[in-house]
Amino acid sequence: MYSEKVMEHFNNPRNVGDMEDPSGAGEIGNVRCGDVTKVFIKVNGEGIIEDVRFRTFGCGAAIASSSMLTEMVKGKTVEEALKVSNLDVADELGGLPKQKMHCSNLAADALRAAIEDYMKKQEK
Amino acid sequence: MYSEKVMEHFNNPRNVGDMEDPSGAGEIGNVRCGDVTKVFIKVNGEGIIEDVRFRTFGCGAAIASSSMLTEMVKGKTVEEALKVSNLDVADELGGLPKQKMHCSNLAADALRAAIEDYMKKQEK
Amino acid sequence: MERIYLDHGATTPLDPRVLEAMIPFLKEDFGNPSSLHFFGREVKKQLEEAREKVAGILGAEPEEIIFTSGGTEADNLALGGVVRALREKGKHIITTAVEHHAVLDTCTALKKEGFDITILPVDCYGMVEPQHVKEAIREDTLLVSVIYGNNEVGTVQPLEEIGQITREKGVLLHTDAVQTVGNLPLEVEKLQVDLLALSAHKFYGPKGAGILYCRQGIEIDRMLYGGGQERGRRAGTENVPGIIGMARAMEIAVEEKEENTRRMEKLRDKLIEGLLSMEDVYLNGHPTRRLAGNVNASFEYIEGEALLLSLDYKGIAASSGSACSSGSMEPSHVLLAMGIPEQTAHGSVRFTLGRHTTEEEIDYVLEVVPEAVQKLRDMSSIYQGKGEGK
Amino acid sequence: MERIYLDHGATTPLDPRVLEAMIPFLKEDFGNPSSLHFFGREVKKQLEEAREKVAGILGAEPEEIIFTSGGTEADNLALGGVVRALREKGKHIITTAVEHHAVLDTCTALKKEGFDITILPVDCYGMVEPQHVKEAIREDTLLVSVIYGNNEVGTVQPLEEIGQITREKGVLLHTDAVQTVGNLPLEVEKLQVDLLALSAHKFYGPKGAGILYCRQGIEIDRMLYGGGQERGRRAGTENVPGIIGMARAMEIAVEEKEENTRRMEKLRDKLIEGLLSMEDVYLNGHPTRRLAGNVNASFEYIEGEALLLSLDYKGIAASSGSACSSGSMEPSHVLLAMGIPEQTAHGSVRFTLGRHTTEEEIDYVLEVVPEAVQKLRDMSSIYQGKGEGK
Ligand SMILES: Cc1ncc(COP(=O)(O)O)c(C=O)c1O
Ligand SMILES: Cc1ncc(COP(=O)(O)O)c(C=O)c1O
Repeated sequence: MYSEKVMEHFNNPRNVGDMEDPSGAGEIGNVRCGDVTKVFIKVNGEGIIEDVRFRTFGCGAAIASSSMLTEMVKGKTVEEALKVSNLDVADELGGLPKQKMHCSNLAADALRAAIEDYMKKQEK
Repeated sequence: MYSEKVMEHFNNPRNVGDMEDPSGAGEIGNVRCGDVTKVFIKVNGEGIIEDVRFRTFGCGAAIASSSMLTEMVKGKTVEEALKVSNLDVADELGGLPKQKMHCSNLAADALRAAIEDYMKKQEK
Repeated sequence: MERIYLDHGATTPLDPRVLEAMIPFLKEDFGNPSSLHFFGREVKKQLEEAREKVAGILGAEPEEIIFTSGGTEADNLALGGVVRALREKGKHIITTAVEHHAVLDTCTALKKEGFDITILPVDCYGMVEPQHVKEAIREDTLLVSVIYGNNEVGTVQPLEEIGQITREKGVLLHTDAVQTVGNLPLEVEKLQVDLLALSAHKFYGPKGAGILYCRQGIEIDRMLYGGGQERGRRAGTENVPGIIGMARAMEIAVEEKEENTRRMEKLRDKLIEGLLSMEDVYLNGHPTRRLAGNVNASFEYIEGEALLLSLDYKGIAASSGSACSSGSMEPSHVLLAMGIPEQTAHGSVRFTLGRHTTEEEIDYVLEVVPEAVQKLRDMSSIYQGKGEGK
Repeated sequence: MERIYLDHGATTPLDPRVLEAMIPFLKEDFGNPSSLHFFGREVKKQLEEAREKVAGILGAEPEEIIFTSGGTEADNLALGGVVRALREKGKHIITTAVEHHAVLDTCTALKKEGFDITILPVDCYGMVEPQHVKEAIREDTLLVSVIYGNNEVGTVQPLEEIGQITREKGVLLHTDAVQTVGNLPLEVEKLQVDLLALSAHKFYGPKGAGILYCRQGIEIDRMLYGGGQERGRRAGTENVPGIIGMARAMEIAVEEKEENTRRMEKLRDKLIEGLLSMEDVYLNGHPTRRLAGNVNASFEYIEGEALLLSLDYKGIAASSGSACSSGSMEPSHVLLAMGIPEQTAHGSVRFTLGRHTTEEEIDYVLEVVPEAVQKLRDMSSIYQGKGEGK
């Protein structure tokens, strides 16, 4: 059902954990649906995502997508990171089963929320 | 499906054939139903069935029942022969499948018709 | 006693190569394809490969293949599933007088649910006239169902012509192709059909597995409710060994089609010729447009089951009418639809040849049948000796 | 990697003794049981012997046994067949919130046909209160359907008490007994049921065969139309090897019931105890009235499928919720019906032990699970470290 890449990310997830003083934090999902993803980013002066962390309550696809996403956006500018879509994540994972596509949405959505949080803080 | 006795009578039917100058003859069934049985009897002065013959167009059960019946009534008086029922024939054959019970009716019915024919002739 | 099996229309022996393909799934590969773990995933993969194999042979997409428990379920699902899903759009079904009971009796049941059924007549060979299909199609016609190769008399219907008509009229076409694998073309595009039913045990596959091809985009109501198997179109844990075996059997049947068909047709024609050389024996079905293994003959003055038993006694297995209804004394509805008188219909016997049928077997049959027929005729109340006629 | 199979609720490996019984029917005994000739008669005899064997185990008559393609078909036929046949007499069906989808989804379909469905609640152990059945029965109630041993949480229902109520009220009682063979009593008189569904592959028999027991005198509409098989109640050429294997599997399961049940219960209780010694882990289902092989636990803060994959990686095959619906992210309807919060329901995993499960395997599981759970919790967005709670 899952590709090898999905299983590899699931079994060895990258960038797991919390972050002290993140530049931005985002959370998407709710426990009743069995899916909650948190993403924290650290953005440097040039707008580049220097570090990113996630924590996920969810199924294999949700965890693997979160892990994959963090790898994809690390080192990118926030503008570039915003362009990474759910489909890009799924593609990079070698595809996801149809009924699991919604799980990969959470990661990108949580990242977007984290970036918005960062931007809001910038405005202040 | 059929008992050994049925198959034995089917493969080696007794008393097959026509009869010259029968004391009585009976025919039951019709070709459209796939079943026609003829029975001929020779009755002696004491009212005993001395000889009996049948010819049957029909399935295995119909042929075996006809054969069995002729054996059962040979040597009986016509009164005794009239008491032989379809069920008696089926029993003597070691039973018949439910959906084949109607086939065994033909033989006894044809015999009854032959006896009626004989009696009618006697009245004249 | 040596036994000769000439009832391949009823069922066929499992090909040893098919059994070999099934064995792993009767042993270590036992997982449930719905399971996410290793045991399930491995089996799921093989199941989907079997689906691709079947789809490939039909010239279809894997998503268009629904695995069922057999031909009966496939026919029932095709008819009931489609017309119930389309019930808002119409209520008329067209079929023929020579269908298998799996189609005819489903139509009878659908009639009780409020659907209208038109049953098309056939000619004396059991052929449907495409023009009749055209004329029968109404505004509210949902589906036409025509058997491909007839199980009793072997007649092959002009499916392509019928398919052209149904396509023009925008009506769906289902075919019961249960008897045709390894003998006739099966590509759905060539046949112009939208649904097609198969049964594994009729082509040297296992009993308990069947196929419904259902063209993409066709709405079909499920008949079995439960798990989400077969993309929600047929619930129940898949008969994995059966399906694997069925795909393998289909593959073999198609690979060896040309050779087997040629061989069987030759033997079939020899048997027909031999039987017709007897007095008062008629061939039922079309003389040339017929299944490679099918010989159906009527023997006047005798009843088919009686001949069957006589042949069985001599080691020859044949059938009278369709296997499923041979317990009853009803004359075959197929023969009657062809206009054959009841008496003659009662005297019909079907020999269906198979891959392994030999010329020696046919020779033996041709030796035994005339004796057996004569013995029964001599016993028959409606036979008056050779040449005397009815 | 050594693999440990703890998903016997999804399917079981075929017992080698069962395969041995099937082999002749996959080779020389290939005839169609409907055929009158030698090949058919031999097979028919064996088929009827299998029926007698099954009937004997259920304390039933052979005529009361309908062979089907599996548990799903048996459940569908029981519900649909009975209420459609009785539609003149009423329109009300009672079932429970913890049925398999084969029952629940059939009820949903029957609702669309105009039947009324009452779904009874269960307590926190998944038990139905017999009193609720009594109160739900109306003048127009036709059928009550209650699962015997639950496939997800293993809870065993008080069938006998329910049966007493339905008998008093003159209403039919169907039970889905698919999970119980080789574990619980099956005598229909003891259980006081009128219909009972089984599936061979759940008791070390082959996939593709099932049983519906249907008490004599009960009217039942067929669901599959075609030949006259199964006394007109289920058309289609019989899956002979499957049925033969199923009867043998049932025989073995019943013979070895005491011993297997005792062994499995011991291992089950060890596994439960070990899992419950972890923090924030709960047992789902009844602590004692449960199937011998069933362990269903909720692991807080993590999602069941993720745990499943982690265990699979370590060679342990388990399932989350029912096998059939484990592809979707819906929390189990059974757990929700028991009042378990959604978050907790999402974190449930089912281990189902089998005949061959060993103590070493359970020890290994108890070694692996805590590690896997901790790893996932450490990753979880809703877990704040040991003892910190939600
Ligand atoms: C033409 C045709 N359709 C359908 C069927 C039913 O197939 P099965 O008995 O395998 O369900 C048969 C077999 O008797 C058949 O010959
Ligand atoms: C309780 C219960 N009922 C019915 C079924 C359906 O059985 P099958 O998948 O063999 O048709 C299952 C199997 O998942 C089950 O566990």
